[in-house]
Amino acid sequence: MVNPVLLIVVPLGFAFLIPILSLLSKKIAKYIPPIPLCFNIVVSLLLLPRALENPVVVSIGGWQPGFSINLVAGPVGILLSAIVAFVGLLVSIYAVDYIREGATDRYHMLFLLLLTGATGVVLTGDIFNLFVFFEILCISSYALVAYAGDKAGIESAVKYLIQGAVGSSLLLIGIGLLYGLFGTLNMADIAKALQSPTSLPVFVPMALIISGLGVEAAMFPLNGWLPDAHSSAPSPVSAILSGIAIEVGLYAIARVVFTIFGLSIDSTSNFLMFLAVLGILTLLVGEMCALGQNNIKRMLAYSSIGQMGLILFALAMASSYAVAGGLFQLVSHTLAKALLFLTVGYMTYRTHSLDISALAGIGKRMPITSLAFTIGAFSLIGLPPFAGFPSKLLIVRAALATKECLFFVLIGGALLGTVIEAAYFFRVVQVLYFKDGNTNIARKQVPAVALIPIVIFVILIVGIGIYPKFITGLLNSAAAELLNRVDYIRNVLG
Amino acid sequence: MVGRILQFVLYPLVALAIGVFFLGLARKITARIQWRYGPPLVQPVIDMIRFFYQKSVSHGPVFAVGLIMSLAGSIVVVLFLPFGSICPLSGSGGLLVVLYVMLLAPMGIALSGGQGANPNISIGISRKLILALGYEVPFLLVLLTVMTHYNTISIVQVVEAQRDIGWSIASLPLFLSGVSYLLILPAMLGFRPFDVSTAPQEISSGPLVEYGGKYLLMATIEHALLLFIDIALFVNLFLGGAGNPITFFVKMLIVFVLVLFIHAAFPRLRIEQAIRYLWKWPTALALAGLIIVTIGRS
Amino acid sequence: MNPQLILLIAFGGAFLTYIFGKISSKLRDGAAVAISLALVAIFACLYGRRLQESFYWGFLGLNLSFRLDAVSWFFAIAIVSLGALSIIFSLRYMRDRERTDFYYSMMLMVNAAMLGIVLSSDLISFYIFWEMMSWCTFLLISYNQHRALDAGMKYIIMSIIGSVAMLAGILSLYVSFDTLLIPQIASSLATASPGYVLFVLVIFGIAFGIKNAIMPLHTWLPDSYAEAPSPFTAVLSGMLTRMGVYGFLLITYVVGGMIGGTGLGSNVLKFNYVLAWLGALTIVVPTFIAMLQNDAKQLLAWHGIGQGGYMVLGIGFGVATANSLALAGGIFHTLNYAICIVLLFMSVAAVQYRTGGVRDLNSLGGLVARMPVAFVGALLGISGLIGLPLTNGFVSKWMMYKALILEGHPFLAFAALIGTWGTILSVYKFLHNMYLGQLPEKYKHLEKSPFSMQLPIAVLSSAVVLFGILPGIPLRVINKICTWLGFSSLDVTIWGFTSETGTLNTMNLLAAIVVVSAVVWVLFHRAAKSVVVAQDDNYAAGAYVPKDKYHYTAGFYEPLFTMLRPYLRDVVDEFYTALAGSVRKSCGAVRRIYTGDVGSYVTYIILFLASLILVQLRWRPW
Amino acid sequence: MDRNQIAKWFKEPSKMANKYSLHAIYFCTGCGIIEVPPVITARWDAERFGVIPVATPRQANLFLITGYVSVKTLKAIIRTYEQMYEPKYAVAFGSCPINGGMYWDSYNTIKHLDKYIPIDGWIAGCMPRPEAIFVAVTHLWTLIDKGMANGYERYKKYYRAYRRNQELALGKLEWPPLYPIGEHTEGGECD
Amino acid sequence: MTFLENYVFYVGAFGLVLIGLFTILVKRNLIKAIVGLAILDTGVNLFLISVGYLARGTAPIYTRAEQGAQPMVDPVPQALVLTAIVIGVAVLALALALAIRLYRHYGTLDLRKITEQRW
Repeated sequence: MVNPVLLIVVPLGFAFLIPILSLLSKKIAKYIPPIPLCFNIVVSLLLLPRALENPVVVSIGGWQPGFSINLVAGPVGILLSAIVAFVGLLVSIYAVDYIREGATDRYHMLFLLLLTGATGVVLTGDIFNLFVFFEILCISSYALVAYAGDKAGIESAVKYLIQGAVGSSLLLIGIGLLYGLFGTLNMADIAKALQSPTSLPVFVPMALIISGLGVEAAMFPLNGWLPDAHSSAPSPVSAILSGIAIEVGLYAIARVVFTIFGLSIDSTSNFLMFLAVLGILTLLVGEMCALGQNNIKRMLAYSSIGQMGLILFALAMASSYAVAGGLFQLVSHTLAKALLFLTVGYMTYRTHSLDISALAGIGKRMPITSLAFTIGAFSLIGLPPFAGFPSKLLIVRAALATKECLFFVLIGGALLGTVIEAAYFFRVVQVLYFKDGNTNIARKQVPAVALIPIVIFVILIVGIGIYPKFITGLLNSAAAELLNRVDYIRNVLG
Repeated sequence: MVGRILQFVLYPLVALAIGVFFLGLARKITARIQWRYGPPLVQPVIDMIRFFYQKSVSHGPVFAVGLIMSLAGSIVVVLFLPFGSICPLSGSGGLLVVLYVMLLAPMGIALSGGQGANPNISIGISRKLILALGYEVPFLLVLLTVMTHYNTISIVQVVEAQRDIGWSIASLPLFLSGVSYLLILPAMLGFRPFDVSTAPQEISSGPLVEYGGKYLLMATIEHALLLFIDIALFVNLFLGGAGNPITFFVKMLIVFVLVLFIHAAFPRLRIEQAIRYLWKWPTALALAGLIIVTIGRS
Repeated sequence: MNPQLILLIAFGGAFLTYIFGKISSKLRDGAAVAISLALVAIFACLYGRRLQESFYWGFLGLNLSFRLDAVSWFFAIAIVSLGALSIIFSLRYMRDRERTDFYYSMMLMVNAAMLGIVLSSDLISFYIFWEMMSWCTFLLISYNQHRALDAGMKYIIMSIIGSVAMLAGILSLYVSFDTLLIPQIASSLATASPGYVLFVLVIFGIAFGIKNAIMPLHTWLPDSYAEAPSPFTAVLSGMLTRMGVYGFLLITYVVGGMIGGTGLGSNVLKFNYVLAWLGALTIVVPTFIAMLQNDAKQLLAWHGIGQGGYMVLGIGFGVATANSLALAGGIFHTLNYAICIVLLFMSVAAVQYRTGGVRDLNSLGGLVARMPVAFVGALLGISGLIGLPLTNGFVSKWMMYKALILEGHPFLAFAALIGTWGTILSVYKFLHNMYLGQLPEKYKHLEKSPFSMQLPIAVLSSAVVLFGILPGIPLRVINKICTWLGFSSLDVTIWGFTSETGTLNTMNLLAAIVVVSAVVWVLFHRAAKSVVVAQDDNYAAGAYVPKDKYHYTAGFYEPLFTMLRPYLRDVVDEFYTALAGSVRKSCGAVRRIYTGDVGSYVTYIILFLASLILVQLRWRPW
Repeated sequence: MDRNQIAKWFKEPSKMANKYSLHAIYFCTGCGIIEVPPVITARWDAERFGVIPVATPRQANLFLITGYVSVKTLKAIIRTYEQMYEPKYAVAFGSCPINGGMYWDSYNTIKHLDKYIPIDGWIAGCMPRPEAIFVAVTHLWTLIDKGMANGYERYKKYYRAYRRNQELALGKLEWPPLYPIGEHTEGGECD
Repeated sequence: MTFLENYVFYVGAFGLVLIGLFTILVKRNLIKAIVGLAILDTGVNLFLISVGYLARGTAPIYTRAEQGAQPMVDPVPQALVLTAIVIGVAVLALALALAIRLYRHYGTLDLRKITEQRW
């Protein structure tokens, strides 16, 4: 009998095991993170059939739901925790070779903590618990961003920290207000008690929570930290931050908006429309900022902002197609962006520069890595036959299916964003393959241990792109779960 | 059948005779206008005989092939044009085919000249093609006007239509086109003031620099046929064609003499001036004609 | 032989070629040629067959389906044969270049993607293959590095703009009619509102217009053609760009129900008239701009745009007036143009190969003596482009002109005819500056082009003449396409047309030209003999022209240019460049949001919160 | 035209045509050129005799050398003469080409044009009147009739010598010999 | 007065929050900004406590059964605040640690000058 609690407890335990074990041997630390993550994948997959039928609800401490902290492992939760574990696993394998300097044991501990936090956020059914896991995620990511200890990393970490702290304070105020209103912290309970999100007292906590989570989810005006943090962190950390952390933030927003406040497109459309506008704004700003970038990691970071905007837009449409498309986009973005950061990690390591122009000619020196980068970039742009294409297709279709003028305009903006995105990614691809660059760089592949995750990502991107049915079933039920508030309440509260 | 074959054989010869006659006439009349006695009318024939027997040099196979293509193209065009009642190939594509087969002549000369690799040829061909572009604009407009007006692409039908309603040049919309055609006729024939592409004093007769002997013979024949073609086309389209070759010849003669007067009286224009002229008055007239016809049709 | 299998062969072949390339280059070359020839053989065998395959492949609940009918066969056979010829041509051209594995696999991939486009029977697979074609093309265009990079960027940006428009159009159709099968959409659109039909037409018109480089959307083309590797340029210009024409045919088919029915949908007609006029514009302006070019490939590229205008004109006009002659002319011209332009690009490539990549018209010349086969190819190619009689281009242009004149649109006809003159001027410059004129000293001992280059040139040259003399061969297939599109069929004979308003008989023409040429040749032969002298033995006022000091052909049409140059700027391109510049600038401005100062970031957070609450208070929806 | 003429036309069309279609090329080599415009324009109208000026030696069969010949011009004259097609006739105009005339002791003019290219007729005088040109033309006709206007044959026959003279006057010539020279031997100066 | 009596904690809490935000926004010095964060945290914590506060309530401990008549304050916010304080401390500690490192790199703590990472 597998229990969702294991998904959180095991990585947490291993995380704290790392410093202890590293007392024995410095080298052992880097081999530890894959173990709990493998375990998590297995557990998630075992939970999946059950979760698809009915969300697995676990109450901690034996209290009945409503009073205890509970975990809700529905399709969304399992899907995301599986992705977190999977991407985490691949990145940790990559990090075995990549992270060599500094206090490596602490890096691996923080890494596991971050993933624990992310898993906790996606699985929890309690809003304060969500906050706690969120803080675990955030604090470990502050530390990880500063891990390299260089000027840029420290500066970004400080800024990230200040903004994150402000954001989490807002989140906490919002949670406090909700508690004050409803006297409970269980999301299902709050949802049950909250009949309409229309009154100001309900709206204010929602605004506070959305702003608080929005800082982590990289919504448009709240994402000042993101380009700095993602570009100055070590590449595996960037991969995790771009691939997991912000997606988790977005998931939290979706959970709060759909489940707790029960916003839906028909009754309370305007706020969701506002979010949709915000999403497209985020998309456009992100893509536009990325266009002129010379720093490749910063460019990727801005591109993450853009993709987050697109996902937010998809989620804000709140139809099952749209949410499924958004989740699909989330998955494809996670895969592609993690892949991009991982490949870029070794490329920049080889060129000793983050400039795009310094990457000239890398296509000849590191062919497989460059190919992987190209595929990741194509997938992000949404070119067939890669994973980004079906997700974009779903989102556009959903937007057109709304038959609302506003969404037509917005999807036009999204498509414009795609064009800009194509512009900068194709430029990088050109630089990689078709520019003669520094010939001093030896023709050398990345080490095999780092190549494994890259190749797996590529296979997944192409596989999902060619055969999207692979995950669409899961995504559809996840979307259904995310949107269906009544079922959620019934499942949790019995 | 025999008559048809005879038409095929004799008609180009007749056309050639008329063309050569026109060449001689041109020299004679020009001389008379310039108060000279002028050469005998058969002088072009004498020249051509000399060309036939004189040796020549060649610059390569394309030098000859281009000329053959050019001359063959001209002869084929002749076959497509009704000459009075004679018309061997009228039913095969009509004016559009004529228009395109007419391209063979300048293209052939240009190809052949290109092989000559002479600076004067390059300049000459460049001017010739530019001038062609210059007069093609009004020329195409004129042809389109006629085709749209009579709603056919067959020259024979245009001629027949005129038999009922009188000459095209006498009817209103086509009057403008006819005038336009007359205005560009010197340019099409390479007569002054539009002979800048073969200016002897300036670029040593341009594309013809390297031609001598049989090459020059063919170029001369081609020019003679060009005289026939362009004027015959005008007569067919605007002067109602003719029932018999004699009348047709007379009409052609009148038109030719008209052009000749311009030829003898005007100095040469620079190529830009020529283009500017051609794209101003003849084009305006032709355009006006086409607009009127289009409006009238719809 | 079902369509999936063909596509599997095509795509699998591309991958296999890449893998073989890692083993041995000989094996790779052999594989590439074998695969492309196999595809030709397959399609040759499939003549006249109709296939329809549909299978669920798990693509978001959409059926992917494939078909083979007259139109797809027509385009497919052109794609595979031109592709095979280009691959054969590449064998020598690409031999000593780097990254040849990539090149061959991408060539095959592009061909496969184009096959996918013409074989797909629903819009989603159409779109998938369309996009694959786009990015493969991008990679191939960028192959030559340096200036090719900008060209590639220009191409891909415009291409992506087109394809996102198309994606929106496709999905809107899907949302409206819940199907993406082309025949079903065709039947559904018949009942749609006219405004919606117009929307569909315009949005697909943009997508296909960009690919087909219709006038205001053409700017990607010249640079891409010029900078891509020459054998690929042949494919790019011959078939890939003409996927736009296929797209227009598809639109025609999709909205064809409206024409066949009682009321001619007025929006469709308006759209097609606009299309025809845009086609006319596309003929005239680029053809004249082509004259200004001094780069052989740029010159041909501008012709690529111009000739695309003929196709659009033919199809647009044919649809607008339900005139199958114009329509068939447009389709036929697609094939003719493809043959001619591939021939021309190959001939340029042969010269490039021997001269070490020179394609500047002002530094070549006289190559006819060194490379006769390439010259004949170029000559027939330009004859076809001009439309000289007895070449294929003549027949298709004749069809369009006749339709235009008899339907009473002389101005469109005028645009097309004057385009022919622009074509003559510029292609003559091309031919003259490259093959005629003086031969520079350094090319005195140039070798002939290798056999693997001569073969495709010879094949295509004979195709130019064959289709010019016997236009009935392709027109029979095109007739089927016309009937498939719901148009009346033409009275096609093997030699041309028979109809009351004007017939075309190429046999007469052929006979006349052959006989007359023979007579002229005899006359020529009977005259006094001529001596072949060296090229530099020519008259320049008695002076001896020193070798290689002068190049006569530089600035060939200078007098005309001084007149026309102010009017022949590529205004559209300038506009786009300015637009791109301002977009880049505004992007730079947007980036300033991220000031790097924590204070402002925190301000953003607080302002965001405030605005959220403000939205709630002011914009009270609930 | 009498019957005799017509018979001649049928007998020797090439010779007759050559006779009556003299297309002249001339250079403005010296002062003699001043006499040519009156000849071809309304006053004397040479076209009556089929003599018309043409612009290129390829079309011409008559070469008028009008006036003194400087060394530099000689080069152009030789080149032009060699570019004319056979049969071709050269007529020197004025006394300078004959013997140097008033430039007999100039360092820069050649004295005997006949040493460099074969001349079929000489028109003496300084200047000769335009009528003299007609006389020359009629004389040329006679010579053609008699087959004596055979300078081009002479040129071919003694080409080696001509070439040597030319090279003595002009130095090495840029263009290859018109006719095969064979191995170079001493002597052989003509006339 | 009853308003102030009933809501004094809220007013105080939000006052602290605003002071904290103001400090972060306005102060250039990183240390001061961190102090602002601390104040913000305190305010939020105070707010959470006051959500569960009852005037004259007793500690929510059931062992004192005899006081059952008296209402107890809500225990949950107190638990929350404990967690929040721990988190706040962690964040502050991290922030200060980072501030030290930052000073080593830049030689200043002026946030307006530490803008190397931008656009």
